[in-house]
Amino acid sequence: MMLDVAIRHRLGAFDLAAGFTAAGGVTALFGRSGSGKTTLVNAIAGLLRPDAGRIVIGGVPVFDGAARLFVPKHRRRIGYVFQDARLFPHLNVRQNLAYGRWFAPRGAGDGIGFDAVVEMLGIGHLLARRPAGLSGGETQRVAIGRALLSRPKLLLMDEPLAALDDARKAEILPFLERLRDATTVPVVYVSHSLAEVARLATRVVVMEAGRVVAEGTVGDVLARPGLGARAGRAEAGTLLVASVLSHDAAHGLTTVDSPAGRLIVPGVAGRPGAAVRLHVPARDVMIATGPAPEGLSALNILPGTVAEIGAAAGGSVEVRIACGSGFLLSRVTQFSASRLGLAPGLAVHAIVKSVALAE
Amino acid sequence: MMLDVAIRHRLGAFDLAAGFTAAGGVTALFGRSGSGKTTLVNAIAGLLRPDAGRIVIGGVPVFDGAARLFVPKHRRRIGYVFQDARLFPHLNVRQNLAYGRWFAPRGAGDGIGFDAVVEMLGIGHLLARRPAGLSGGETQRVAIGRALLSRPKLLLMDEPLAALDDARKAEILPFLERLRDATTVPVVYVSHSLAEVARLATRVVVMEAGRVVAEGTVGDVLARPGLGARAGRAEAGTLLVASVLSHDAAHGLTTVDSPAGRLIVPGVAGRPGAAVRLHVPARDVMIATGPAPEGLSALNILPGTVAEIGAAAGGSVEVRIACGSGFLLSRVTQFSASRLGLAPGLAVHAIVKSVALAE
Amino acid sequence: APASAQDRPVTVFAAASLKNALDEIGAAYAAEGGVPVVVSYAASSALAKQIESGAPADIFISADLAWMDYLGERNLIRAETRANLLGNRLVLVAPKAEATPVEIGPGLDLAGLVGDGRIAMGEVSSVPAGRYGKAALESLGLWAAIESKVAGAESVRAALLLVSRGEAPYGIVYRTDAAADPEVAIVGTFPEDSHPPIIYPAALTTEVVPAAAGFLAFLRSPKALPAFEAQGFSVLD
Amino acid sequence: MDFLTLTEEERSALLLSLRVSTVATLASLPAGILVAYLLARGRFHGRALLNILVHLPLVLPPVVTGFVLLILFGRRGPIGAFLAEHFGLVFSFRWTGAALAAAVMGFPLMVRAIRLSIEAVDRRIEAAAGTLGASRIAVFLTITLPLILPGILAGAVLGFAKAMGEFGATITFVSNIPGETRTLPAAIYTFTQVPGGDWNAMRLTIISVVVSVAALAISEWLARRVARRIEAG
Amino acid sequence: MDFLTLTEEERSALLLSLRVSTVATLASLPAGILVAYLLARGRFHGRALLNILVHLPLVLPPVVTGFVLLILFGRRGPIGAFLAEHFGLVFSFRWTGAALAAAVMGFPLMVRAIRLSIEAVDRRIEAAAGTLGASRIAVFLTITLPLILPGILAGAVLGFAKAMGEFGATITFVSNIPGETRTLPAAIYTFTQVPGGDWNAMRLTIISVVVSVAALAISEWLARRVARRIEAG
Ligand SMILES: Nc1ncnc2c1ncn2[C@@H]1O[C@H](COP(=O)(O)OP(=O)(O)OP(=O)(O)O)[C@@H](O)[C@H]1O
Ligand SMILES: Nc1ncnc2c1ncn2[C@@H]1O[C@H](COP(=O)(O)OP(=O)(O)OP(=O)(O)O)[C@@H](O)[C@H]1O
Ligand code: MOO
Ligand SMILES: [Mg+2]
Ligand SMILES: [Mg+2]
Repeated sequence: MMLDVAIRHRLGAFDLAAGFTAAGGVTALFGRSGSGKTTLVNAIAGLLRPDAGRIVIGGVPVFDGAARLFVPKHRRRIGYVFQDARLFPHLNVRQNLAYGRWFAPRGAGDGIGFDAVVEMLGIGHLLARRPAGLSGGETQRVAIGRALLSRPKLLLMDEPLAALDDARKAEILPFLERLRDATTVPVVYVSHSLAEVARLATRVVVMEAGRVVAEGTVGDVLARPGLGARAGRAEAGTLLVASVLSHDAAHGLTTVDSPAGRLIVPGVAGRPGAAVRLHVPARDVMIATGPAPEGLSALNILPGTVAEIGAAAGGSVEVRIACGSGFLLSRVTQFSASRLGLAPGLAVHAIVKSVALAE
Repeated sequence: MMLDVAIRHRLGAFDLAAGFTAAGGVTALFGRSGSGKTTLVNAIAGLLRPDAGRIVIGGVPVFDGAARLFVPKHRRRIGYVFQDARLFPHLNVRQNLAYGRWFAPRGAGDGIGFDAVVEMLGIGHLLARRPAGLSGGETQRVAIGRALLSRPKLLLMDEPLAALDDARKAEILPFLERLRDATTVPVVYVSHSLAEVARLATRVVVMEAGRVVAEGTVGDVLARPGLGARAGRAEAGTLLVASVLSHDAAHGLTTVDSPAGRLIVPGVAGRPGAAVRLHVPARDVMIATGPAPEGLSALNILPGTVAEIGAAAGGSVEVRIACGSGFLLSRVTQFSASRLGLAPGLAVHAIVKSVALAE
Repeated sequence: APASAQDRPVTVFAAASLKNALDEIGAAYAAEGGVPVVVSYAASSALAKQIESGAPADIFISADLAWMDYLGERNLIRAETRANLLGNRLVLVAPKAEATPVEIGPGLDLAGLVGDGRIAMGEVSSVPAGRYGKAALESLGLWAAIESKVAGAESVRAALLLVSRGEAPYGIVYRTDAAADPEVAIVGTFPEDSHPPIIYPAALTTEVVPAAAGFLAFLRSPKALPAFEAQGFSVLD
Repeated sequence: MDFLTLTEEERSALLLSLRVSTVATLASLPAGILVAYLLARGRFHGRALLNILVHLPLVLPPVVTGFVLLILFGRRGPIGAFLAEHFGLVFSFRWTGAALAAAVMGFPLMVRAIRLSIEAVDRRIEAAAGTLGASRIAVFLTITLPLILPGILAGAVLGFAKAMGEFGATITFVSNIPGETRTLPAAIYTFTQVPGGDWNAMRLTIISVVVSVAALAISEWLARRVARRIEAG
Repeated sequence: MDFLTLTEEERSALLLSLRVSTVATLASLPAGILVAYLLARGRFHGRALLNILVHLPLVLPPVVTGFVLLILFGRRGPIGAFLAEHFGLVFSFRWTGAALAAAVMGFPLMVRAIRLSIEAVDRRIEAAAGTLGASRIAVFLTITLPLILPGILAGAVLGFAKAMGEFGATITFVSNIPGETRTLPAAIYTFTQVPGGDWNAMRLTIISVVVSVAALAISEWLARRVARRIEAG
């Protein structure tokens, strides 16, 4: 399943000229408020007819400005979680959830199970209620369920978890991960949270004032210095695709093999051999010079060499440490960098608190 | 300015019986989706007439079930940032912002400056626009501005920053801090973000299924083991009120004196002697046994003794370390705890990455 | 400022069917130097009730005797000025294309002529023309056979329209109306004695401008005759 | 005469009026919804003309509307002749004609009420249904229609009330035939035209008002139910 | 006679109708808005009765409404006498009476349109205004009223159109006096009552339609402007 978007559209003074390509998986749309994320998603969904350009979903063009082609929204088979939930006020929660199923073509397969979604979202007790009485988070959860259950060929999620507490997020995110891995349904995911993006995204598209300013695999883009400012946050990091080695059920820990070396992380699901994605925020990586430090509560102390020291920004610098066959990004104060005499080629240890891998 | 709430209200199957007291400053309402935060805030605002109870704002009862007293919402002088922005669709942004001012009593003082708010929220270019065309984050920002500009005697903010990117949050939070410190307007602040809460709140009220399950100063509540699960996140931490000692402009660092000892943190505003609030997430504190570790990029290595080891949850434990006249909360894996032989009374070093204090 | 009673125009409340004639006569009266005349045309029932509730009418001309009697009983007209002004005749009409003259009398098979169609006439209990028509049919012994085929219209004009549009094969209307419609033909005239005389009475009301009597006299003078007769009315007295 | 005992004739007028008003309202409702939708949402040539046409019965004196109906839908009228020939649908001098007249007279009221409701529907909700696979017609049936129910009820009650009171166009178009086209208002009108008929006119008026008030009450009750369903959880 | 040249009498009927319809619409609008608000939002005793009263002119045959007006507002009627004595306001057989009749006949249409709009207003928006210090009346003036403008326009145009076409109640209440109460529809009616009047009736009908269509077009244009202001940024 491919998604190929390149459009141009004007809304008042706002000029959108953006595009990206995605081949399955989760594409994160990232960018500051007002940068055009919702507008772009609306165009993909067919809620808006762009002034020009092309949108191709799974090989099928659904919009082509030059050919005057515009497939109406109901034939695009899209599950859209709107930024403003848009539940149907006259239908109860159960009917809202089931709505998409009425219109899914017969042959669309069973899709995701109703009960599984309801349980995952924790909305079982709401099924008979109408949207008007739901809380903000409840509303958002129903909206997510409605989109998931419509057996879409493409999922568009516009800040779906913004109104949710972290515990609920922690329940929904693995579900989305499984969805990403188990199906071929591509997902376009708008979020302000780097943690969510890092965890879910295959590709990241960074927008700014209606333009795409960065695009690439999540590892690439997150590690790219300067994204911090753009994404509006000092939170770059390293994405590691690791494979499960063994579980330590007693301590709830899992040992994984990553390109940066062997790591001990809080228990993750997956049999030995299964692939897991780990995001190591740069600010959670400390650097130690000299011999491997001892007596530390940190479980992961990886030997490496300083590969590159980024430009200083706001009193801190990003340091790229080559570890094993991969690398780790560390963010330390400029003061520490000079105190420790960090320079490319210096042998160091990267210290990663294992709990930092939890997200 | 005091706020004193104790009410009971039924909505369908949901039963709210909650209350709290706040004396100025920011009171954070914290709790999972559907726990009753918005309902409680609505009652304070006068949008909902509770079945029973009492609400007193600044010494003036605005609701008293027994006395059948109910002051209508427009006489409560409240600035309410709704979870669903509720801008006036027929007014442009400037008129939305100015709306509250029309009705503020003449003698209400100048309040916060229009231009300052507009600039802080970055909505200067939107003033002539109508709400319909605004993006999610833009809408939310205008809603915040509208409430701030109404010269309220009490501010209610229901997840005001949820739809915003981190950079924008980073611009708004200091403003709210200044508001908290410079005025006597009490703020009730609903949020799912512990970072926001830790930074802004004076008191924290934790809700669960319509009940208040924890209430106290932010330092108390955040340090209380078990909050993590309740708040839906493993993110307890320590709140330190420190005073500025000196600035290192070259490296953008500030040295502060905290109850836990001297700390070096990223540059914060404030003359020497000024008070700053620092939140040290438990997961950002490592523990080292043995002599003080050397050659670490971490700037803050504080000597202390293990005071208490919490119950294990999800493979990790919270360790309370007495440092100086205060303490620090650290979260380490159970595995590490046993490996290092942590036990009350053990002398350790708490290692805090200075950048972890940034929030 | 309210006009003084002297120069106020004479206000006539008249049955709507008199419009053509009265407009012409009013103009003629004014041309002769008489005071201006304004006429309010409506259903006799409405006019009578309006006069009852204080309408500024000087002269009332009803389409039948009943509404004049109604005012008379309430002393709202000057009995001494009441007079029967005009008469009319009742005719049977048919659409021009299908019209063949018939002899109206007790032997007429009106129901057979109408067939499965309808005979259009004024509503038989409320519209004067309908009441006269019913009386005529009764006195000729035709009513029982035709009763179920009657389409009662809101006015003579509406009944006529039904015939001229071909909706009804026959209709009973005033001669005055039938004469003016090129789409219909008069196929017979009801004997004058088959129904109560068709009379348009006129009278002064109780509070009148002085000039009103003058116009009432003019209406009854030969000068008004041509206008009434042009419309097919017979002038009584 | 007992105030509450109806004569045979009055009973027949009442029943006829009920039938005429009910049929007029129900039969014109689908067309009313369609036209309201077209006027609220359509962008087509002739929209302005349609709008004018719909409003005409309001603007024209009822008698004129009756004439126009007679000319168009009469036995010899272009539409009337066509319908009679091909569908056996005859209006002239039938209660069906009275229903047609009542429907036409009430149409602008019905359409306007429904149109206002359609214009108040949040189109973002409809768009959401579209993304879930609902075609335009499915969106209309599953989202728009339920959401505009209060407007439809309001339109229906306006149409019904108008039908209960309509008489000018009806009597002109289909006359005043007892048992066939003499509706309550026609009967009332008849009584007002004869001296001494006031008493009877008043009785029938009260009956007519009672019926309409009942219809009004039902519609209000239904509308409240619908509104409650949407507002509360 | 030239089709477009009006006789003095026709001109006077046209101007009178314009005056009557405009005055009737504008004068009843505030009351219409108030009553619509009360019906949409009020919880008071007598609400049902008010609702019935408002709908009465729709249900009653116009002639009956005319008689009722005559009895109440006539020179000798209880309300008419009172108003004449204390405010010098005389309705009977004046153009003001025609305006009153037109206003009464159009009132149910106007109220229903406005009421539907009020019911569609998002009360959460109003509540937001309340928290910002706006009293109930201020909320109404600054939030509700602007938001229901389309409904007010719809109500006004319905009322105006009805006033342009109303004749049954008018002619019964204030008669058909040239220059004072002979409105266009009354003039049209008069022409339909005499032989040879059809041509004149048609001309006047067309004039009446043209005026109403103009009013309709203006209202639609205004409503679109209002809607655009709210919808687009
Ligand atoms: N009708 C319109 N007229 C003018 N500008 C518009 C219109 N609609 C949207 N815009 C502008 O387009 C820009 C992009 O909006 P969009 O909703 O795509 O932003 P976004 O990236 O989703 O932001 P957020 O994170 O705040 O939701 C915004 O600045 C918005 O104000
Ligand atoms: N009218 C109602 N009928 C029944 N239950 C209701 C009604 N209104 C609210 N509730 C329930 O009350 C609970 C509390 O709602 P509230 O909006 O206060 O939650 P909240 O803490 O603000 O949650 P969130 O973080 O998701 O916004 C929810 O479970 C909601 O479903
Ligand atoms: O339009 Mo009328 O005057 O209510 O029948
Ligand atoms: Mg957006
Ligand atoms: Mg809430």
